[in-house]
Amino acid sequence: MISLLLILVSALFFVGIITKIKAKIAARKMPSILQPIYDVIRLFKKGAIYSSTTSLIFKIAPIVYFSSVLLAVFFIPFGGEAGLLSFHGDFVFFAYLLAIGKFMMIIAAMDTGSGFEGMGANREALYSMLVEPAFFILTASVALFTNNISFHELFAHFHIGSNLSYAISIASIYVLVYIAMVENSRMPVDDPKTHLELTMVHEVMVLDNSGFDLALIHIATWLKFAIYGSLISDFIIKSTWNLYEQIAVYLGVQIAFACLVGILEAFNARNKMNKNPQWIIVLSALAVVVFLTTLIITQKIILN
Amino acid sequence: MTIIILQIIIILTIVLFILPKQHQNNISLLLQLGIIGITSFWAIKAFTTSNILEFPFINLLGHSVSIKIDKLSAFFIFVINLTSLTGLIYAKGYLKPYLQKKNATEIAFHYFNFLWLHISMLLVVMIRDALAFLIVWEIMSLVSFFLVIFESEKKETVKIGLKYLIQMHIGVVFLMIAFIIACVQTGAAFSFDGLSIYFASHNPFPIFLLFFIGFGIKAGFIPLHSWLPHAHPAAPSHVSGVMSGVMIKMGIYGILRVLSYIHEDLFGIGVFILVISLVSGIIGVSLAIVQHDVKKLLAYHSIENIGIIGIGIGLGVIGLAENMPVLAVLGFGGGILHILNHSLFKSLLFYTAGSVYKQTHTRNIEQLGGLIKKMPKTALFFLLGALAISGLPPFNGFVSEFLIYSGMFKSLHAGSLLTDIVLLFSFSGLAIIGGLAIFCFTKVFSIVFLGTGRSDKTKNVTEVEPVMIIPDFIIGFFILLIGMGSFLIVQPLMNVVAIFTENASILSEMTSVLNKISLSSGIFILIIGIIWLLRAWQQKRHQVLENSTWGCGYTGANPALHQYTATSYADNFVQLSSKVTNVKKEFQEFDVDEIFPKERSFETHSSDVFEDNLVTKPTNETISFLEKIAVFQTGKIQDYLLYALVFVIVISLLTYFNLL
Amino acid sequence: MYILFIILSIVISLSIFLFKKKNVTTILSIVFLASLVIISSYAYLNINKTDNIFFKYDSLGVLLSFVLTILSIATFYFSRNYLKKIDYHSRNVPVYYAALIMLITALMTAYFSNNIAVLWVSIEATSLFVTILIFFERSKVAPEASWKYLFVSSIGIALAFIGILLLSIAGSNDGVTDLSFDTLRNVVGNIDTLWLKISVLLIITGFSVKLSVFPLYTVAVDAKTIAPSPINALMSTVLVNAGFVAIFRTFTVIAHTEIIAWTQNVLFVVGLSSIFIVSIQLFRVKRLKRTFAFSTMEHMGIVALGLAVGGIGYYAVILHIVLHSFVKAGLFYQINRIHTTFKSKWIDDFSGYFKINPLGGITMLVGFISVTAIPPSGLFVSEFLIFKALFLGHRYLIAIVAFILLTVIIYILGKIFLGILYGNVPDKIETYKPNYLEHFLQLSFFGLVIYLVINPPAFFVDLINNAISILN
Amino acid sequence: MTYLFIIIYAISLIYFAFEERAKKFVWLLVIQGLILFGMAFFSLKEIEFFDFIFILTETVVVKSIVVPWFLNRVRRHNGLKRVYEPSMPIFYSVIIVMLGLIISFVLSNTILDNKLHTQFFTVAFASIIYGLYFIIIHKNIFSHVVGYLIIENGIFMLSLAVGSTIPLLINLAVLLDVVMGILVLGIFMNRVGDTFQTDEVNQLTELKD
Repeated sequence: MISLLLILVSALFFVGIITKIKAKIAARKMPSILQPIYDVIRLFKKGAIYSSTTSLIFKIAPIVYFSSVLLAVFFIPFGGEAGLLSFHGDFVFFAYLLAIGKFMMIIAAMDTGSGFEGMGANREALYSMLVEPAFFILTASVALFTNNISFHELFAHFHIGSNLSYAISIASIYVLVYIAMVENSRMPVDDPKTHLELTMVHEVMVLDNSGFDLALIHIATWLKFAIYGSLISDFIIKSTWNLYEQIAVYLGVQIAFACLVGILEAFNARNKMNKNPQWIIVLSALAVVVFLTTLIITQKIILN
Repeated sequence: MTIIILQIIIILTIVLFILPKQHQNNISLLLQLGIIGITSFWAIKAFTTSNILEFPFINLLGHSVSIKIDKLSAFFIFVINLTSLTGLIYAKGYLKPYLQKKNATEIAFHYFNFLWLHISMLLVVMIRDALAFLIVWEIMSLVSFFLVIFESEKKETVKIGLKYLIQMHIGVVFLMIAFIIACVQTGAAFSFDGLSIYFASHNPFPIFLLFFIGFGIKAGFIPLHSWLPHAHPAAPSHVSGVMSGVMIKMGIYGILRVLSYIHEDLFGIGVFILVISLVSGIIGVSLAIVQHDVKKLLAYHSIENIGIIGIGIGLGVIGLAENMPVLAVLGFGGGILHILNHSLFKSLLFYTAGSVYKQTHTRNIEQLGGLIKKMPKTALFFLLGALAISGLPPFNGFVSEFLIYSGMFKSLHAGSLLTDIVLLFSFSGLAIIGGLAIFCFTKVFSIVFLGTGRSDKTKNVTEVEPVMIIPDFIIGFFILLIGMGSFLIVQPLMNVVAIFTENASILSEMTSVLNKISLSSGIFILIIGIIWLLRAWQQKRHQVLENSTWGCGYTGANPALHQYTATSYADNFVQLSSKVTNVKKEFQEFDVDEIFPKERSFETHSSDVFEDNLVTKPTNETISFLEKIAVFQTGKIQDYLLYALVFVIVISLLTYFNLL
Repeated sequence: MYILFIILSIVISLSIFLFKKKNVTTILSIVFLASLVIISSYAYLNINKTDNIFFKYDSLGVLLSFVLTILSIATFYFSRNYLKKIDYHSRNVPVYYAALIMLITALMTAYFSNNIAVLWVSIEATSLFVTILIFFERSKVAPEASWKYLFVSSIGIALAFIGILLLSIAGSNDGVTDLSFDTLRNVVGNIDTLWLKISVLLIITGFSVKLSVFPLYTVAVDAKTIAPSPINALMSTVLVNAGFVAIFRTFTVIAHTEIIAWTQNVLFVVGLSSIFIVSIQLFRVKRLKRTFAFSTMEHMGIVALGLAVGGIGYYAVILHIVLHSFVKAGLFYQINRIHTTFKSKWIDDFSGYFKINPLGGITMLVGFISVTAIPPSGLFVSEFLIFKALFLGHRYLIAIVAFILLTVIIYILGKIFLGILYGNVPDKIETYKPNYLEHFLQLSFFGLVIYLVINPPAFFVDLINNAISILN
Repeated sequence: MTYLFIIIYAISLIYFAFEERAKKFVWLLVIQGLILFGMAFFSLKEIEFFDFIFILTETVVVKSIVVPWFLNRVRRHNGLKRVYEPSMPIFYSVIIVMLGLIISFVLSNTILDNKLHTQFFTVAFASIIYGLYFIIIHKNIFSHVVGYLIIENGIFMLSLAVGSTIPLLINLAVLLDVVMGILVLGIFMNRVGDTFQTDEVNQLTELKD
């Protein structure tokens, strides 16, 4: 329950913080941290325009997308405490849940019959396909380490015993940050601020969404960020700490993550489109490295 | 008693030939229902009772061949019956246009073969005696061959059919050799049960390899798959549905059946199966992505799903070998469940694709588009199938893949280094397969059903008649049932898995998890519903407009012109996978001085590397060689007598040098 | 008793030849068929009895005589349909019937002969009468075919005769001059093996012309290409069986000498090379009948393999011979229908038969399945047994090679059959009103083949077992 | 005495290799028939009347009167004077027949079987093998028949070699062989001649698909 609240809260401000950081680095006048929220509220107040080409798919897709992300939130544990929904292998469900959201968004984009959205759609499809193994390998290495296969138990037992776990944490966090970047289609895979449709991924997919649907999509983006943020924080928080410490650390991590994203976006340049796949596959490679380290730590690979 | 009824029904299939065209479907449906009734009754009995059902069926060479139904057979009986039934219902609508073209005998022959495909598949899973098994196995191949060449007016179809028949024959030869060697060396009874004696005393791998090749050709494991992508498109859709849905699973059945007799040194076998399956899965789906023919695409997906099933089984075997019960149980469980699941959504996909073909007369997706408005039911069912085959919750595909996943993750910690590495590859492979499947089905669904039509073929298309939708409803129901109520299938699944490992009870521990999954799915749908209502409420209070798609401000031309095509959608993947899919692009470069470009055509052709190098080239070369050396019938008496003289002399020489 | 039969049939055929009256022919042929039935059933009743030292009603003979009787009746029926179109006198149909009757008699004699010389004489006679029948259609190539057949088979027979002479050296040992198989069996032991080998080699080479296997298969194939279909139906079944009887009996004679291993190897060579030649020659085939002639050769090659490997191979071989007879006969009867439908003999002219004559199409399909030994065809079982025997005898390589070649053969046959059955109907082909009795006969032959393996009647199994009991 | 015949027979074989005129072939056949009679007559001890008559007809009547006469008819009917060149130069044929003779003489020397008249084997084998060879090298139907007859003669000698007591059946067989061969082959040669207007076997190669 706590995790749900925390995620929702941090989600509200996440994008705000990012923009703020970026503006600061670019030495621009910074918008209010609540600006994203205002935008969404404004969208909720608006009607909608649907393309005459579109069909039912286009109408239902944003809802499915949003719901999938929202439901995904339920799985995220917080410190020692399990998420609302928690069972063995829930992260598989988690991953596939996000996948179905993506699936719907992709076909919705194709539903508009617009060339631009087609581009966005197939890029999105390819990238999320490529990033999937990284996520699984990462979780697998943790599972291998803790001999548990649900988010909650994974992190609950993660730091018990040796501090070697931090070796894994750091590597995992590094990978996870980039996975988050890909999943939320930020730099260096995609530049949300670009104005050229030909180079967009996520933004171009939602060109035809408006009003309520667009708002949902925005919120979903925040939630996703928050989800990955809290996953990262779970890598750090020890379940043995008391609640306040945990919350403090959690929020700290979320803010730090947001800043990090902001900084990365400010200083990185977007990859060339056809460079993206190899860049993403690197993540899987890194994840494999994590897996191997875990093998060493669990002394399946014995070195001397 | 029941057996006699079955025999009578089997004989009654002849009646089809004397019926007029219109009634044949109904009558065969009647016969089929009879078969289904009896066999399902047996299957249920087999499931409820602990021991194996056994009763004499026919005589062969004097000695009687009996039917044996254990839980594995029972499971397959259910799968076969369900899909065959839907197939026949679908056929009623699908074959309507052919009724004028073809004479009564041809139609009757088709239904006859369809029934016999059903019967032979049932017998395949019920008969243990090797000779009888080989016979029904070959009958299955034969009738399916006749079903494939239904549209025999096309020369191409017949050629494909022949290729199919030959490959099936090669398969049966492998099986025969395997059986003979196994039973000759031990002198055991010439049946599956005889194998156990052999495997107890010999290294199982060589014989298993023979069996695997024999059955793998049917199942369509890469590189034994080359018949599959051709036969399925050539066949009428209800046939492709049944063939891809259940017939190729007979190969899996065979492998499972053989495995159930092997108990020593399984690790190598497990890894072997796993590797082949991973290759099949990834290559299969990669090749699927680059196809333009929707049925060919689906055929390659069958290869992919066979791969997934194989991954499950392979992991199960490894689990047995390494004695990791969790891996064993969940691997087998997932694999076997996926057999059922694939039979469901693959037949659904083939039926819906068939409906599209029937209405548009093209299988080339580049010519389709926007059909969801014209045939909404078909479109939605295709979407359902697509979501299910991509293994997305809350549909059935997810459940089986989930079982396999959790099996792998559960055993990571316990496993040895080698096992862990194997597992690493397996789940990353599975993840990639899943992702690619999503990629592929987003492509095919949106190109066929979404956007706007890409050619005149999509104009004045209408929804198919209800009888062709009924099967979709039946299958859809089961897809959702397994997807949402996955806990229901645990018990039966446990019974089947118990054949391979004694601690199948581990599956029952999964029940709680599956409950949670169903719960989560429920919540998911609930949320969707709520938000839908919210939006409805919100949109009631604001105006909702309709306008053309945003075209960067340009609204002149029809959006279909700059709409994404299947080729362009697949392009960025093709760049990655060029090694496997080797897609050839045919187009003409722009000239330097060409200021106003003329109309241009752009085509891509993909070819199957394995098929080209392992099947097509070698066979063609052999055949041409044989043709070259066919010079014995010279027509000259002298030569004819010369043969005799040469023969005598050669034999004498051989004798003289004691070579004979 | 048997002598009576011979005399009777000679009388019948002569009188048909002389009277040249249609109804006479009909009546006499019926009489002849009746006598056939009588003689074969008589043979079955006092089985294993000898009849005036030259003849013996042993199991193999009886079995094959049944086949012969059934096929003769069918052949007479189909000959009637075949000759309908031909004016009775112009084409001297009586010669046809006379020769046919003599051929059948000669064959029957060959089956029952208990004396290698008699066997040889009767087989000689068959080639004489067959030649007349081959020549019957008088097409441009008819003389060529019949000439070649007669000439080469005479040479072959001559070679076989040399072989028999060398055997008779054994026969003439300690004064006994009769060449009955039983005597030979007893005395064969004390011949110099070199002589024995030479004689066996010559006999196999010589009779290969009748069994239509390598080396002297060529003319048999040509002849079957030219002969009228009903005659084909006999030539590639019962006539081939006569060749089989000849080789089988010789085989039994030497079965218990030390050269048996050598003989088996020779038979392996014969069998494999036959199958190989078929698998390559079929690519060149342009006439439909030729296809089947080659397919006969293929099956005989398999038979040679089975005979060579022994064990359950023996049983399988005789089963195969019987089943093959029915399948091939059925097919050849059907071919006649195809020829008349398309008014051509060339494979390229045939297509869309399924549309023209659905029932015939089904018959062709079933025939295809049966002849290529795809289950449920009975031939599958016999071939399977032969291959099992090969594996039991550890002849793995031979088995594998044979498998590969058979697959090639099935591929080609499949191509040909499907080409005939499917595809577009050529122009100016009127759809044909099927003669149900014909198709029923053919289908019942194929059905019989399936039935004989699914549930073989006891006497059938006993006959086969008795026939091979002498070998093991 | 028999040896004389054998030698003559061998020589006749060599002449077969040497000659190229159809007429000569016929004459050689006549000679061979007579030789055979001589052989049979002198080799058979305690010869009964029936056997005598039989052998007389078989050799003299059939082999050296009926058959040659018949062949001559055919020869004229087909207007056949000079046998077309064999595919093997005569020079080699002669050498080969020589070699054949040597081999079969040596071979028959190796046979140690007291109840066989091995002296017949010498030429019998030679003539059978040579007959085959003769057929194989000639393109001409007429020469094929001749070759066939040479083989037949060889076989006859073999049956003599089998021993004093020839099984009657063998005689029958030989007779049937000869009669069958000549009559039917002759008939067909006429027919073939009509149909093809030539007697080159190479014309008889329609059937080779």
